[in-house]
Amino acid sequence: MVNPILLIAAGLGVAFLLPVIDRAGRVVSRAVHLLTLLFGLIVSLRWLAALTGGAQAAQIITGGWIPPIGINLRFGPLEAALVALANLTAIAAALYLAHHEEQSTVKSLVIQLLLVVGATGLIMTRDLFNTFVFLEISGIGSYALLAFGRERDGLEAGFKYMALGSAASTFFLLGVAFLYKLTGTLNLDDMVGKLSGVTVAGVGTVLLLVMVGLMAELKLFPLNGPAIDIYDAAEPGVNALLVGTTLNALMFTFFKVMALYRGNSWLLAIATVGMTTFVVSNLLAIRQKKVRRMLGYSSSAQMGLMIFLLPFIRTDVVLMSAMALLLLNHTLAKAGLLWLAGIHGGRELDDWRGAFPDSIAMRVSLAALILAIAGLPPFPGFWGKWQALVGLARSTAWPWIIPLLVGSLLELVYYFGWLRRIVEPAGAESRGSLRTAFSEVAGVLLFAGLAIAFGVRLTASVWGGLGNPAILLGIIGLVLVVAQGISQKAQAALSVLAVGWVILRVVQLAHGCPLWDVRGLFLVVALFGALIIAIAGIGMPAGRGSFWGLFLILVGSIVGLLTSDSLLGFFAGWELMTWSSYFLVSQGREGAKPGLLYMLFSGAAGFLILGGLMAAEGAGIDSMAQLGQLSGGTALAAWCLLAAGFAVKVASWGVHIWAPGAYSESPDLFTPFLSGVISKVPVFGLAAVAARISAPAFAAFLGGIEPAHVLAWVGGLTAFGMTLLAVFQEDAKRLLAYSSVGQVGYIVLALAAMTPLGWTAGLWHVVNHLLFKSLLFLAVAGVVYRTGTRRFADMGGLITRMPISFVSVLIGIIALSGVPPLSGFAGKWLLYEALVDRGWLLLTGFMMFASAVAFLYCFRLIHSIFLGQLKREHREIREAPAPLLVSQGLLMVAILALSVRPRLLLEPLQRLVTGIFGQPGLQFASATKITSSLGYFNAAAIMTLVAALFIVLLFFLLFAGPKSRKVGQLDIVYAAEVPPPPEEIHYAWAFYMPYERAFKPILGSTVTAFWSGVKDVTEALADAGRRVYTGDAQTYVLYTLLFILVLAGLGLAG
Amino acid sequence: MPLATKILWSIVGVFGALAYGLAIGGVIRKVMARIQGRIGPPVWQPYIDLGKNLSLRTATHHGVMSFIAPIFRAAGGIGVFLLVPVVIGVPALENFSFSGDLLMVMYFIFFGSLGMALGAAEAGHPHSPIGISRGLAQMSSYELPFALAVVALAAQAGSFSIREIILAQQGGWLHWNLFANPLAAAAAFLAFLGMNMYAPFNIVGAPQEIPVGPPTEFNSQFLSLLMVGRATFAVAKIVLYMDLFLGGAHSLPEALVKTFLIYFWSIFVGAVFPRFRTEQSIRFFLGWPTLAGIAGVLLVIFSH
Amino acid sequence: MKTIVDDIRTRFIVEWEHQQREDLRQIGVRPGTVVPLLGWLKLHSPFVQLTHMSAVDWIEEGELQLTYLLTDPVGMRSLMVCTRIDREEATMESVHALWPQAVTYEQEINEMFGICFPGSPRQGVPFILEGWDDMPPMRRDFDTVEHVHAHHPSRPGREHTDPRAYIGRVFGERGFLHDDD
Amino acid sequence: MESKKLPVLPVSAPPEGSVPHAPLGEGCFLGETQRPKAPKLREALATIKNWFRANSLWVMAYGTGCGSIELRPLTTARFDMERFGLAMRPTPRQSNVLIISGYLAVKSLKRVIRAYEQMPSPKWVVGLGSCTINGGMYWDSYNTINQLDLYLPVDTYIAGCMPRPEALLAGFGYLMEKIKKGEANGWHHYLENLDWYKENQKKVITAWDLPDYNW
Repeated sequence: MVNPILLIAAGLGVAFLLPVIDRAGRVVSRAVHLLTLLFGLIVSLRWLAALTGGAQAAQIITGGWIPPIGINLRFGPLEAALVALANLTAIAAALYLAHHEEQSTVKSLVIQLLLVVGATGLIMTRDLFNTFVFLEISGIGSYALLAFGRERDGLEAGFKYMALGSAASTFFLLGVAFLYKLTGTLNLDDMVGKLSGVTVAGVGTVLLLVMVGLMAELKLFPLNGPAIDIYDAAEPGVNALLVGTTLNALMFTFFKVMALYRGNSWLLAIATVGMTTFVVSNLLAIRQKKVRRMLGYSSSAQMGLMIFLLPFIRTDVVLMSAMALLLLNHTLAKAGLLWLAGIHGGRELDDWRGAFPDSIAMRVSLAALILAIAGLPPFPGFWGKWQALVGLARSTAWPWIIPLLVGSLLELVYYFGWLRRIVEPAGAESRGSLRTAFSEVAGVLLFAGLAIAFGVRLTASVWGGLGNPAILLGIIGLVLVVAQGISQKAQAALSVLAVGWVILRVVQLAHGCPLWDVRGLFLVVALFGALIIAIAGIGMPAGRGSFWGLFLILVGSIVGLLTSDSLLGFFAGWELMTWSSYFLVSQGREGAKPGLLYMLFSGAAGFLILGGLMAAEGAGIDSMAQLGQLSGGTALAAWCLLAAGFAVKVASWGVHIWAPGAYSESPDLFTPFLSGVISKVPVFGLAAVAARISAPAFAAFLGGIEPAHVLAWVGGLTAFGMTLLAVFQEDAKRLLAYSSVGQVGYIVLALAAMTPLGWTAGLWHVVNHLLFKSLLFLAVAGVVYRTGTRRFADMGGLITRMPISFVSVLIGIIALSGVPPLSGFAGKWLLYEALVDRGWLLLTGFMMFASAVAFLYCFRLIHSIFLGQLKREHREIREAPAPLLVSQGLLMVAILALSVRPRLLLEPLQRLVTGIFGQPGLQFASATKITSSLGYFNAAAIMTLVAALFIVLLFFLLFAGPKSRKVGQLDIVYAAEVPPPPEEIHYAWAFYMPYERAFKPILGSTVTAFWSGVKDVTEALADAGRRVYTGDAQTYVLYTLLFILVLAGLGLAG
Repeated sequence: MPLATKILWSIVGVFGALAYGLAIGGVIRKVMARIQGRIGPPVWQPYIDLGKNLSLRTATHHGVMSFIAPIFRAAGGIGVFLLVPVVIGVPALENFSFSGDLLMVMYFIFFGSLGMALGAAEAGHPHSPIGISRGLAQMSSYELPFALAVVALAAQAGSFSIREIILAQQGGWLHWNLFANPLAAAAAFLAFLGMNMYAPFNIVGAPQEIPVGPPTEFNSQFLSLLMVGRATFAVAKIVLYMDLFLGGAHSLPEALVKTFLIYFWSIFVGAVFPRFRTEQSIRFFLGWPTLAGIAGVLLVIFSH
Repeated sequence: MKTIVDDIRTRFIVEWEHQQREDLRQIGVRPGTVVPLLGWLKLHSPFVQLTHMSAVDWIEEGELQLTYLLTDPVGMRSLMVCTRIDREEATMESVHALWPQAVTYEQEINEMFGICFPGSPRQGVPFILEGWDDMPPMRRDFDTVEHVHAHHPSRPGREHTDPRAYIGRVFGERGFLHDDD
Repeated sequence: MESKKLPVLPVSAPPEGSVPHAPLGEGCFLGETQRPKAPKLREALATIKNWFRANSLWVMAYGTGCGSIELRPLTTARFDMERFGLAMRPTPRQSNVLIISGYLAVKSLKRVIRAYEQMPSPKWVVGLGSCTINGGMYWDSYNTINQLDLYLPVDTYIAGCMPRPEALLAGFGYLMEKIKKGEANGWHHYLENLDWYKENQKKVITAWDLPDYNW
């Protein structure tokens, strides 16, 4: 094994020789430079392999002196990993920088090497003064590198940066000197022991000096002004290199120095500074219009987060791995993003609209890295954050979770604000194409690839290995995303095969070990829904090129979520689902902005759920099966947080504003899935997660009001409010969007009843809603595809042109409205019986009212599209594509089957609820008659009755009167006038005007006003905060002083 | 009772309901005429109209949906009638009420309206959808007090079965829900005005505005079927109200008297009021009737 | 009333004027004066409303008279602006820019008298006479009886009398409209 | 006298945003215009059916001339036509009787024909007042027809200018008797002699933009 000291030696040696070698040509010097870095990478990786294999960490003693007198270096697994990362970044950075004129000189090469050496030294050394030396090497290297830039702003920023860096080093050196005075040693390990014996009054001040020095170097809030200017002004490639080398090394140094800080007040001070930096930097980043500046804030925030975790590592080793994951994640993502920023060249956020229109690899990398840094799965940052949160939850420091989650949400806001521009359709002004040189983008691709690979590996480890269908679906999806050559229809066909295969596989699995019942039900719902969409996709284009790949990832994540038994697996699937569906929503023509709103609310929901899960984790519970063990206040908190999160995700009244846009603007083929399946996942959460938390635990909540009753009213209000809003929509998909949200409200309400009958109602509706709403959305998708419009006023009379779609919508609305004899009636019947059974009488009445209101929009939907007057331009329109009709046919068959024989589903549901509640909700009196404690109905008898009446009356109509003749479309009674053209007499606009007038008092836009108020306040805060950074060096000095005072107050208090 | 006999009886029942429904229609016209100081048509005029419409020589329709819409309408009316027990204790006159409870009846009511709406809309005349939009709007709003009343009754009787609800009212007229829960009854009887669509709630057909509303384009045998549906549906509604609020009936004459009284509640109101605007009608039902319904439900909650 | 007309006289050439009733005054102007005058009246006088527009065929003088009836809705009085245009070259400037409702009057006058209002919408679009292929029926040289005989045959056996002759026979030469009979 | 043509006028463009009316006739969505066949007059149960028809006459609520003012009193308490089974219907699809109440302008004639043809057979036309018989006092108007029965088959004329409501009721009584006897077959005559009627109609309605038969 190579001695690690050689890493430093070789670096230094080559660095000094490079100018000489350069005489032989730039190619040679570059090759040598790269070879040196490669050497470093290989050596450190081999060490890493050996060390993780159980080898002893290397202790290097320099100059033959034994520590503490001599300087010693340590090369353990952490060190090896960090050094490898530094070398890797440096290689990629070198490749990238070679394409940038001012950085392609031999001087630059030398300094790049020096930076790596400095970082390696900082990482390995155990000596404080030695630390200072390497700090200076790194510092000088970075100033020099930044100074190569030719822009005036860059130079000015570089100077300020240098000034701050020097001041920081001075603080550090002063502190070290005093420490030496106090303890008589410079060796870190030695000093820790000796310091505990020192009781001199000034020791706190000394420690403060060291800390301020390091914190200033790490650019924590509010000392990060110059650093952020640097991000904005300097070449991004240089910053990427600094992130991978110096910044990581500094972080590690801080980690090492942490051993000196013993008192709780120190730990609190560090945590406070770290968390403040995290939250404030993220807040300020929201209002940034410049990408690089935003990335700078993000770096500060990430550093803050890691610093925040440092004090807790002492008490919980789990946090160590959290820290490592976060650091890895940050390096990969931030370096990659900085390179991307350099390659793209867009400085303003708005320059990024439809970035990299012709390179899917770059787009995927960009998206993956943004997701990674935003802390979403499957990327390492997610797992890091999870572990950090678990660590916090299990300690007394759990209140820190709240700012951590708030900060993370803010992080989502600006990263997805950026992503919103990127996912917009490419226009003429879209920039960024894959340049000819592969080497420039190699780093980006490498880092993105690494992030994805780590992600897949980590996810697989939670979801039961790479062979898990969920993981495989995800991988196929990833391949499809990248594989741009395959036509959309072929991709859809492949998706059919993939989903079909998963269905078979799940069936096989079910044979071996019985799936947990609720989970099995939702699995069937999800996979059937996915299959339907994929089949329909063979017939019509959907979204953009990466639709099907993302769709498979989405399906995979849902499968993973549903099959995972651990809370972590559930939440990972949840977040995966969130972002993959975000991309799909954004693929609609106008989908970018609604997509952002969707993502933000989903993100907020995610963090609420995370909070709930953390409450459980804090009690030492990490699998769903154990959730029942929760009790007392923890159970209440967990239940409330989870329920609130799921309620946001189902777009309950009050937080529904994301739903209409997301549903209506998402690609037409995706909306059925969004409505039929994705909206059911939070329902699954309620049924499988929240409901497992034992109900008696919070009977005394709010003076006797059950939380479940509150949830029921939330569901009921949603059902009513959304139904009412659906009535007034002028856009077919928007109408169905509101309707979807309302229908899920019924489900929430039914589940909240927590009775066998209520659950039967809720779960029946889950299946039924999937069937009829997918059917409706698919039929509308076909109509939109053919007519090119979603507005009711632009359609009409299509029944003659699209009869099968008409039948689909007809069956859909009958099933929706609950009119017998179709399956919707069973749903309504179950719901009302359940509610009366539960004693929620007023709710029952209002739900009956809501169902009656639903008729209004049902009729409007079918009338405005299919009935009334056919437009002139639609006279030659064709029926929807065949695969779309096949999908609809499957759904119709399913609806009819459930209508004639509700027992097909009700019987399994009875087994299910019996398993949960110990008793069934329904009895089966005869083969077809279904009875509950309150009532009964006989679906087959009603169906027969209707059919018999229908046939008799049809015969009457055909034979009792004269032969009827069909007349032309405009041959109507129009006051004996010749009617005007169909466009003028198709009554479709403002269809329920009197209704709107009647409901005016309660139809205010208070909800929208509230949320835009929230947005305004946040932005105003961020705006005010942004002014902190004046760009003036004097103010920065003032901040430094204030910072020291505050820190002293916090740290010395104990 | 064997199924064949049952079917035979129900056919008789349906024709009986049709005859009764048409006769009631005739009586209404007579009553309205007398109120206006006219002689009025003979009571059997609706039968003649029905016969006339069936003896026409030509008929027109506008497409499949407009062809089968009257079937929906009539099937809806007859179906609802067949699901409501007319005379309790006489199996022949309890119809098919064993196939579905009160909820089934409530939702079957929509069957005819929905089908009719579809057919009328296909006919392409703008008055049809205007009428339907008014009708649906009004329907949804009177549904609220009616639903609250139904919930109150069901909770009171502990069952959604109409038979059970009737049985719970036995033992003297003070046990009728009309008196046992007067608030719910008030809500339901106000909703009944909307259901029957006489003035002031005749906004669907609104003469002088959208002359006949939805059925503008229907003629000949289609119109006859609509008349059949309307007549049977009217009977089904009043029988349902009798079962829910007036303790059902034990004999046919009793049923006739009770249903006649229920129906004439809306006729007499209709004779003296002018028409509401659509939004006034909606606001009306969401006002006092709804409050009465809520009070009725609360009465049940707090008295049990 | 008088003051308004005086005011008009200071700005426009008024050819004649006549006080029809206490609240109704007629003034006659040249065709070219009409539109500026009406515009001025609408902007600067209480006569802001165009109540009516009509035409009379003065066949003997080879002229068509156009009358614009303006009303002062506050003072409850009216002003008639009359003008005569040539019968053969019957063209008049449109006032629909001042009063949108003039479009319908102009359409009808166009149909009935054959006066053309260039620029006015719906000129030449049938108003009452769908498919009319004869001369404008309100021109006095249009022979109604001849038209009726050509288009609407009478029922055999029906006798027609010339109204003028009939009235003369029954009421004497002066007709029956005179009160002193 | 030399007839003068209208000056050729520039037709201004329609206001922006308005949809020009669909051309009638072909492509106007009126459907295929089928030439109706006159059914056989003989039918089963004719007596009963005619009794039904006669006792449930639904009148098209449509007024063409000054005579329609005489229709209104029929619904009042004084005359009360409802006692004879007569009722007003606002839609031709459900009406059986069309009353031409007085003079009939050419422009109205076109609408009347359309309404008449939309009524289901058997249907009856009542000519009310002298104008429908021979032009009445408007015989020399440039724009009114003189003989209704050239264009529509009239089953009953009620003479007078104007006839009083009593006369109208008497006319209806006459029509009902005629229907009961099976003699009121104007609708049949119309179908059998459709060409003749159409020719007459097209003679006066020069801007003929209707299909040859509206159902």
